[in-house]
Amino acid sequence: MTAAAQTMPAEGWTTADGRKIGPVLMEMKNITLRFGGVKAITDISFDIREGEIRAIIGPNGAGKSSMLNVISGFYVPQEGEVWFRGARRPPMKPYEVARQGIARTFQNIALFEGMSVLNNIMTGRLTMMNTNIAQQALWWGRAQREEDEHREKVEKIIDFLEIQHIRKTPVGRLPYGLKKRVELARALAAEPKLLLLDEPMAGMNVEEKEDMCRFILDVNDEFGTTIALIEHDMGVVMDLSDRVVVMDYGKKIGDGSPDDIRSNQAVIDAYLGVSHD
Amino acid sequence: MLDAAPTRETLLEVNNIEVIYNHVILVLKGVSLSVPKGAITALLGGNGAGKSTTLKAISGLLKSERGDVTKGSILYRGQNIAEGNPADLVRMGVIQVMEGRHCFEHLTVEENLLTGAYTRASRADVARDLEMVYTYFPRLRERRKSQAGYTSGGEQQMTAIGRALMSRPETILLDEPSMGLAPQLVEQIFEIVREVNDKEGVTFLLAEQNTNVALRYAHTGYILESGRVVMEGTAQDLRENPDVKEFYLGMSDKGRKSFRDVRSYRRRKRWLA
Amino acid sequence: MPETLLYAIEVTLNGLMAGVLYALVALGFVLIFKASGIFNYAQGVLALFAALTLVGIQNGQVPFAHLINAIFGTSIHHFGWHVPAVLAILLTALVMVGLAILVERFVLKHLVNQEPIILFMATIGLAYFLEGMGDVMWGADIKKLDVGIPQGMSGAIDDFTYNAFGYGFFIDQLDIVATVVAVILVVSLTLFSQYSKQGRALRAVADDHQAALSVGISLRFIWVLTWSIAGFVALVAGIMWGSKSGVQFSLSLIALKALPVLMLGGFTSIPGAIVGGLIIGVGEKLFEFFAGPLIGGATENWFAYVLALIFLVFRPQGLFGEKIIERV
Amino acid sequence: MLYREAGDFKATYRDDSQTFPIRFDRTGYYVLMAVAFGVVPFLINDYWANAVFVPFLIYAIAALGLNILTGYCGQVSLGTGGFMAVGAYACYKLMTGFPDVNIFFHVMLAGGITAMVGVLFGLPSLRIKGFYLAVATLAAQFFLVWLFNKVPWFYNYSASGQINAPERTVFGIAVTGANTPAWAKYLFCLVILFIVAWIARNLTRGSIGRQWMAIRDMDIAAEIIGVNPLRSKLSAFAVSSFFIGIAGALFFAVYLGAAEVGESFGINKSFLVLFMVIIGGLGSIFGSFAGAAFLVLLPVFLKNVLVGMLGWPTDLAAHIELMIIGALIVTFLILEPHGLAQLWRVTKEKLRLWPFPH
Amino acid sequence: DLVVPNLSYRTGPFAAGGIPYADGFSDYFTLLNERDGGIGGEKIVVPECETAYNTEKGVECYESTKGSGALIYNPLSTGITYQLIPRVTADKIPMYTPGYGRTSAANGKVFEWVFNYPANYWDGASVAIKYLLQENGGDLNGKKVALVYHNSAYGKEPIRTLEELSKKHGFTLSLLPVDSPGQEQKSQWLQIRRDKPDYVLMWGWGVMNAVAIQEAANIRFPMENFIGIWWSGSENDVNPAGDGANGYKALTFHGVGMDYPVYDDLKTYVYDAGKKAGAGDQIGSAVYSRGMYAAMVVAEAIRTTQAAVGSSKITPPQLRDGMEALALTPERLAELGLPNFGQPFQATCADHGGPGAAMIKQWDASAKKWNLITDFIEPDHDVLDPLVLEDSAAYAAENKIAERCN
Ligand SMILES: Nc1ncnc2c1ncn2[C@@H]1O[C@H](COP(=O)(O)OP(=O)(O)OP(=O)(O)O)[C@@H](O)[C@H]1O
Ligand SMILES: Nc1ncnc2c1ncn2[C@@H]1O[C@H](COP(=O)(O)OP(=O)(O)OP(=O)(O)O)[C@@H](O)[C@H]1O
Ligand SMILES: [Mg+2]
Ligand SMILES: [Mg+2]
Repeated sequence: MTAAAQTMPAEGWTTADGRKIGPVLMEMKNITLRFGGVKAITDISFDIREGEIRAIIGPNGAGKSSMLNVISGFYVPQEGEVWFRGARRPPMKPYEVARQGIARTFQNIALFEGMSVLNNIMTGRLTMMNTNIAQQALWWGRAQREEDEHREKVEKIIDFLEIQHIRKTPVGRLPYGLKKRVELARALAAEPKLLLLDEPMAGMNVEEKEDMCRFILDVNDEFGTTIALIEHDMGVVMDLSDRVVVMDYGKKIGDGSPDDIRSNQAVIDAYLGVSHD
Repeated sequence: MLDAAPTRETLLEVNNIEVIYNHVILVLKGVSLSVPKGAITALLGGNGAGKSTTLKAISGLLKSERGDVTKGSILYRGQNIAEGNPADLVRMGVIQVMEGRHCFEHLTVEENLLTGAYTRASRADVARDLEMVYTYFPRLRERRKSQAGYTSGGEQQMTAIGRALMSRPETILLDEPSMGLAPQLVEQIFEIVREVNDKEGVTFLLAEQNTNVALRYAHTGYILESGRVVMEGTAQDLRENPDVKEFYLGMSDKGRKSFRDVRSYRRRKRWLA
Repeated sequence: MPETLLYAIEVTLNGLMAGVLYALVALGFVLIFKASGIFNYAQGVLALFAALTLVGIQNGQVPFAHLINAIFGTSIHHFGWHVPAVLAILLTALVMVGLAILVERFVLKHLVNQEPIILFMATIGLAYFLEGMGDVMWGADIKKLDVGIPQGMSGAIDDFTYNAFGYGFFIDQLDIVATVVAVILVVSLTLFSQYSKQGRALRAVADDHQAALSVGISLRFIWVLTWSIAGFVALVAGIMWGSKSGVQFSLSLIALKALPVLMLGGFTSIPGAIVGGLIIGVGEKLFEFFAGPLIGGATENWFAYVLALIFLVFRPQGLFGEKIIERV
Repeated sequence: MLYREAGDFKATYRDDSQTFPIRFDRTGYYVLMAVAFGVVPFLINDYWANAVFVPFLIYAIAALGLNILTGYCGQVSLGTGGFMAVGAYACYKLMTGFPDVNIFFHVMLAGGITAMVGVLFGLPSLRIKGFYLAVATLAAQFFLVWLFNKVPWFYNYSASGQINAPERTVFGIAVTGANTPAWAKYLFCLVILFIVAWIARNLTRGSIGRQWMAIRDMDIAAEIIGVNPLRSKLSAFAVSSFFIGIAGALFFAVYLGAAEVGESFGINKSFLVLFMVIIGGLGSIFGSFAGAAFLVLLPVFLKNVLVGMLGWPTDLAAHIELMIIGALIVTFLILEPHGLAQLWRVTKEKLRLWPFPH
Repeated sequence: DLVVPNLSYRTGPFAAGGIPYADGFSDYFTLLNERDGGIGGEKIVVPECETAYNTEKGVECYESTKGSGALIYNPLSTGITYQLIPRVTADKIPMYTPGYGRTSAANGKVFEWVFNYPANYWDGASVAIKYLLQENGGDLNGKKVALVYHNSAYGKEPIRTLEELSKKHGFTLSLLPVDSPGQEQKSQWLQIRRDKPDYVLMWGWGVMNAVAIQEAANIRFPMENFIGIWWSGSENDVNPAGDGANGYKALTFHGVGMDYPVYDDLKTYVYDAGKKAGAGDQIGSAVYSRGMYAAMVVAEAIRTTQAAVGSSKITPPQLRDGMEALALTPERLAELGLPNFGQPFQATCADHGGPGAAMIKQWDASAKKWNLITDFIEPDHDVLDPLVLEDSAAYAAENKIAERCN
C-alpha cells in the first residue's frame, strides 16, 4: 500500500479543486472470488469514500468487473467482507443492494432493448415507486400522481444528459455511445449514494468522452454522488479520479492518488507499459 | 511510416451507397470509399455516424439486421458484392470483426478461434495459426478452455480478433478493435495490425473511435458524420487538420487538455449542422 | 424372486424401450436446436409427413390425387406399383432433403438473426403448412405402414428369462429394433457434432447467427444439413411409431411426448435426449403401473412433465444441456 | 399526408403518456368503441355471435392474459389451456354452489382462483428460464386437465364428466344457458373484455409493467437495478392467470355452454393462445386483439371462401386452409418478425412520412 | 328441398373414423335423390361442414348451417353433442346421435329434441356383459373384466353401467384409462399382463383402437376375449395388427359386409354415376355402413313425417314428431334393401332410445372381414332403465325442465 493511502485522514479532506471528500462509505475487506479453478479476485481490500471519484484500473481480465459485481451483490465472494456505511453488509440479493442506494452501469451495455429510452430510465426509479398493483390497475389517484412525479425527475435527468430527442426511441436502435448515455441516465435516475461505472467511455471518441466526463463530474459535484469507475483511458482516469486502485491478475498492485499510480513501477510494468504523461 | 502510395490498386470500392434499416430508417446517405490494396484505411466518426453500418454493408451482414443497401454499389476486386452472401465473401478473403465482440458464448476460447478457420482445409496450417494467435495474445492461451461467455470483456475482444486472423483473410474489416482493451493492449493490437499488414500484405478497413491511435497506424482515413463522408485524406493530412485535431484528437493549441476542464466550455461546431 | 419385483423389472425394461422411442423424436428437436437455436415445433409434423410420404411411395399412391381429382374431375389414386421398403425409405429420405432445402429457401433464410421466439413461431407456421400439405398430398385416412420390422413379443427373451427367472419378460421386438437404431443414431450424431468441423460450426450458429456469418459459415449449408438430418431422424421416428399405430394425424402428437424428454435431457445435448428419454420412459411407466391404479390412471402425460420439472429445479439447463450463461 | 401528428402538442406528462397520443388514433378508437357498444348489438345474430364475435372476445381476454406473462414478462407459458380449465371449473362450481350470486362475480372470482393456481405453478420460474420454463407450465396443463377429469367433485359427479352451464341472468337477461340472446352474450363478454383490457393497459404502462419488461429483456440486469424477480414474476403469473381464468369461465359458461376438460381445455388451446400472442405481437395490447382476430376469423373466412364460395370438398378445403394459415404466418413473420402489432406500427410510420419514402 | 347437414370430420386426429361415416351418410341421401328423386319428391340437400372433431368448430358448423333450414343434426362426436343439446333445444331442431352422444337422452320425457335409437353406450356395455354371461353359462362370478377406455366423456360413459353390472353379476371390474390420442399404451397392457383379466372391453376411438389391438396381440392376450364397442370395430382398427388381430370381437347394432341389396343400388346410382361423396374406397366398411344406417333412419323419419303432415315440405319440429312416431319394421328394412340390417323398433314420445340390442362380430384376419357371431342381444333393461331415469332427472332438475309425454 502506498504511503499516500495510509496517511488519509479518517474524517476526509478537501481536494485541490475544493470538493469535500468525506469518511469511508464502502469498504471491501480481503475479498477473494473464485470460479471453479479461476481465481478472479485474490484477497483485495480497499475503500471508497463519500464524495470521491474512485477509479479501478488494470489489464484485461484482472477482475475489475468482477469486483463491481461483488459490490452489487451479483457475485458472492468466497472470502471477505463488504462494509457499507459503517456496517458489515449481510449476504444480500442484488435487488436489495440496489435499494440501499447503489446503482451501476454495465460493461456490455445491459439496457432493456424492448423498451423506449424513457421507460428504460424510468426503471431506474423502480426502487422508489410503491403504489400497489390494485392502485396501478385502476390508474387513478395515487398511481397516476406517482407516475407524474417520477416522470418529472426523469425528465430532469434526460435534460441533463441531453437526450431529449431520443426519449421515445426504442433503445435497440441507438448507436453505441448513446446507449451508454442512456445507461448512465438509468443509473442516475435511482439517485444513488454510490454510482458504479464499468468502462463508461469505451467506444467513444474524444468529444464524446469529454461529454461523458462532464456528466460524471457534474453528478459528483451537484448531487454529491460517490463514484467508482473502471476505465481503460488513462487520460480520463488520471484527470478525473481522486484515488485509483490498480488490479492485476486478481491482486491489488497499487492504490493511491493518480500521481502515485503514475510513478508506481509495478503498475507501469503490469498495465501502463510506458509512463503516461 | 509509409502513407498511401498513389500507385496502389483499389481493392474495395464503395460507391455512393444508401442504407435503410427496417424499410424506414435512412442511415447512410451516399457514402463512397475506396480501399487500396495492402493499405490500412481508417473510418472515423462519432457515435451513430454510420461506421458500423458501412462495414456491415460491405460484409453483407446488413441483411441479418433488416437493413438494405438501396442505392449505390460495392465492388471488391471489381466484382459487385452488394448482394453477396457473407460466407462467399469470406471465401473471397473478406472477413469482419464485429463491434461488441460477438463471441460464440458456449464455445470455448479455442473452439472460437478454430471456427475462424472454418473455411480452411489444411489442419497443419490451422494449428500453426492457432499457435500464432496465442503468441499474439498470451492471455487467450491461459483461458483457452474457458467458455467464451465467461471471459472478461477484453478477453472476448481478443478472441474476436484472433478468430478473424485464423481465417487468413486478404481483407479485414475491423470494427472498433480497441474498445474495452487496456492501453498497452491497444497499442499491441495495432502493432499486430501493422505487422500483419506489412508481412502478409493484408488490407485493413478499420472503424475506430480512438482516432488518435487509428491515425497513427492508418495510411488513409475517412471521416463520417451523420451518414455522409465529410472528409478524406491521408492519415498525415487528417492528423494535421485543425478541425480533426480539435474534435477527434482532443487537442487544443496548447496541447492535450485535462478532462477536468471540459466543464467550463462546450464545443458544438460541426461540419454538418 | 417376488412377483412385484419381477413386474417392476418388466415395467422398467419396457419403460426403457418406450423411452428410446421418445428419444427418437427428441433427437430431431435437439439437432435443430443445436444448429440454430430454433425450437422446432414442426418436428412432430415432420415425422408424420415423413411417414405419410414413405407409405405413399411404398403403395404407389399418386400425390395430390384428391386435389387433382377435385379440379379435373378425374379419379386417379394409385400408380399401380409397389415400391420395396428399402427403396421407398431412400426416396423418402431424398424428399426430406428436398424439404430441408425448401424450408431454408422460403423460411429460415429470411429470418436470420431473429430472436428464438420468432423462429419458434415460424416453425409453427411450417407445422400448419406441412400438416395441411401432408393431408393434401396423401390423404387423411389411416394407413398401414410395414417396412418389415418384426413386431410382437420377442420369443427369445421370453424363453430365456423364463428359464432364468421362472418368468418370461415381455419385450416388443419393434422396441428392440428401435433401440438398436437409436443407439446408432445417437452415437454417430454425437461424434459428428462433437468432433467434426461442421459440428463446431453448428454450435457456433446456434450461439450467434451474425458472428457465424462473419467467419464464413454458410448458414444455408448448415441449415439444410441439419434439417435434412432432422428430417431423416423424423423419418426413423415416423417408421417406428407408424409401424405401431398406423400412419395418421396423431403421429404428429408424439412431439408432446418428446418435450419433457428434451427438457430433462437439455435442449442441446444429443446424449441428453436418450438419457432423458430413458428416465422419462421408466419413470412414467413405473408410476402409472404402481401408482396409477390407486389414483385413477392416465397419469403418464403429466407425470412425465412433473418428473422433468423436478430435475430442472435442480439443474435448470437440463441434465446435459449447456449451462445458461448468466453474466453482466 | 393523411396521417400525422404534427400540430398535436402535449403540454403535460399525463397527456404525453396517454394511450393514443395521436389524435387520429384517438378518434378511431372512439368510433370503434361506439360501434362495438352501440351498433353491433343491434345487428348481431346467432351465427355472428357464436362463430365470430364471442370466441373472438374471449380469446382476446386469454391472449391479453398470456401476453402479460409471455409478452411483457418474458415467461413462456404453455399452460393456458389448463388455467382456462381452472377458470371454467371454478365458475361451474360457483354457479352451481351459489346460484343466487350474480354471474359477473362468479366470473371474477373464477379469475381470482385461477390467479392463485397460476402463482403456484409460477414458482419454478425463479429457477427455470426460457423454453425450459415451458415444462413447468406444461406440467400444470396436463396435471390440471387430469385432475378435472379424475375428481368427480369438480363435475358434480355427472356420468360422463361433462359440465353444463345452467341459465344465469344479468339484469334479468340470460347470459348463460340455451336461451341467451346473441346480443346479451356479446355484450357481456365485451364489457368484461373492456374492463380487462383497461386494466392490462394500466398495469403495463406503470411501474409494475416496467418491472415485467425489465425482467423480460434482461433479468439479471433488472435484478441488479433493483427489481425483485420473485415478486414481479409471480405478479405476472397472477395477473395473467386472472385474465385467463376469466376467459376460461366465459368460454365455458357463455360460449360453449357445456365443456369437457380434455376436449375444451387441452394442450391445443394452450398452443392456440400462444400463437395468437406471437402472431399478434408480444408485448402489445393491440397485438393481443390482432392475434385473436387473426386466428379466430381467418379459418372462418377461409372456410367460407373455399367451401361456401368456391364449393370445394370440405376436407380438401380444410387441408388447404391449414396450408394457407401456415404460409400466411410465415409470410407475416418475414415481412415483420414482431407480429401484426409491429406491422401496424411500421405501416403507420410510413403513413406518417407519406408520400415521401423516408 | 330438405336440408340435412352433415357435420363431418375428414381431418384431425379422428379423420380415419370420420371419413367413412360421412361418406356413408352422404352417399345414402345421394342414392335417394338419384334413384327416387328424393323423399316424397323433395330432394335432400346434404351440406357438409368440417368439424375436425373439435367442439368449437362444431358450434361454428351448427350455427352456420342452422339458418339454411336444417332439419336435423348428427355430429358424430360426444363433445359436440353435449354442446348442441341446449342449443337444439332452444332452436327446436332435432338431433340424432345413433350409438353415441348422451346416453340418458334416451329418455324423451326430458330430452325432447335428442334421439339416440337404436342403441346407446349403456346398452352396449350391457350387451357385452350379457354375451359374456352366455359364454360362461350365465355366471361371471369371480371373473375379471378390464375396461380399456378413452379418457374422455365418451370413454367414461359405460363405467357407471359396468359398475352396476359387476355388482349384479359378481365380476370384478378394473378400469384402464388411455389418454387421447392413445399412441402409447404400454403401461395399460403391462397391467393387463399382470392382472390377467378374463376379458377386456374397450371404449376407444381413432388411433387408440389400433394401438390397443396391436398391444393386445403383442402380449398375446387371447383375442376372442377382447371385445370392443361398435366404435372400436372398424377395419382400420384391426388391419394394422395383421394376423395378430384375428379373433378380435366388437359390438355392432347393424349388419356387416356388403350382402345387402342396397349396395347394388348404391353402385349403380351413386358410384358408377360418379356421385360418391369421398374417395370411394370406404364402401361396405363398418363405419361407412353405420353412416348409411343413420341416413336411412333419418330418411325414414322424414318419410314418416311427410305422411303425418301430409306435405312433402316439413319443419324441424314436425320432424321431431316424425322421429317419435318412427316405426322401423323388418318389412320396411327389406323394402329398403337392408333386410335384417338393424333391429326393428318403434319410437315413442318417451322412448328416444330404441331397444338397445346389438350383435357381436368377429374379425377374420385371413379373409379380412367381419363375421357376425350372434344375433341381436337385448341389454339388461332392469339395470339400465333406472340409470337412465336417474341421470336424466338430474339434468332436468339442473336445467328446470318439466317432464313431457305424461
Ligand atoms: N462468471 C464467471 N465464471 C467464470 N469465470 C469468470 C466469471 N466472471 C469472470 N470470470 C473470469 O474472471 C476474470 C476476471 O474477469 P473480469 O470480467 O472481472 O475482468 P475485467 O478486469 O473486468 O477485464 P476487462 O477489462 O477485460 O473487462 C476473467 O479471467 C474472467 O474470465
Ligand atoms: N438495426 C438497426 N435498426 C435501426 N437503426 C439502426 C440499426 N442499427 C443502427 N441503426 C442506426 O444507424 C445509425 C448508424 O449506426 P452505426 O452503428 O452504423 O454507427 P457507428 O458509426 O458505428 O456508431 P458507434 O461508434 O456508436 O458504433 C445510428 O443512428 C443507429 O441508430
Ligand atoms: Mg470488465
Ligand atoms: Mg459502430
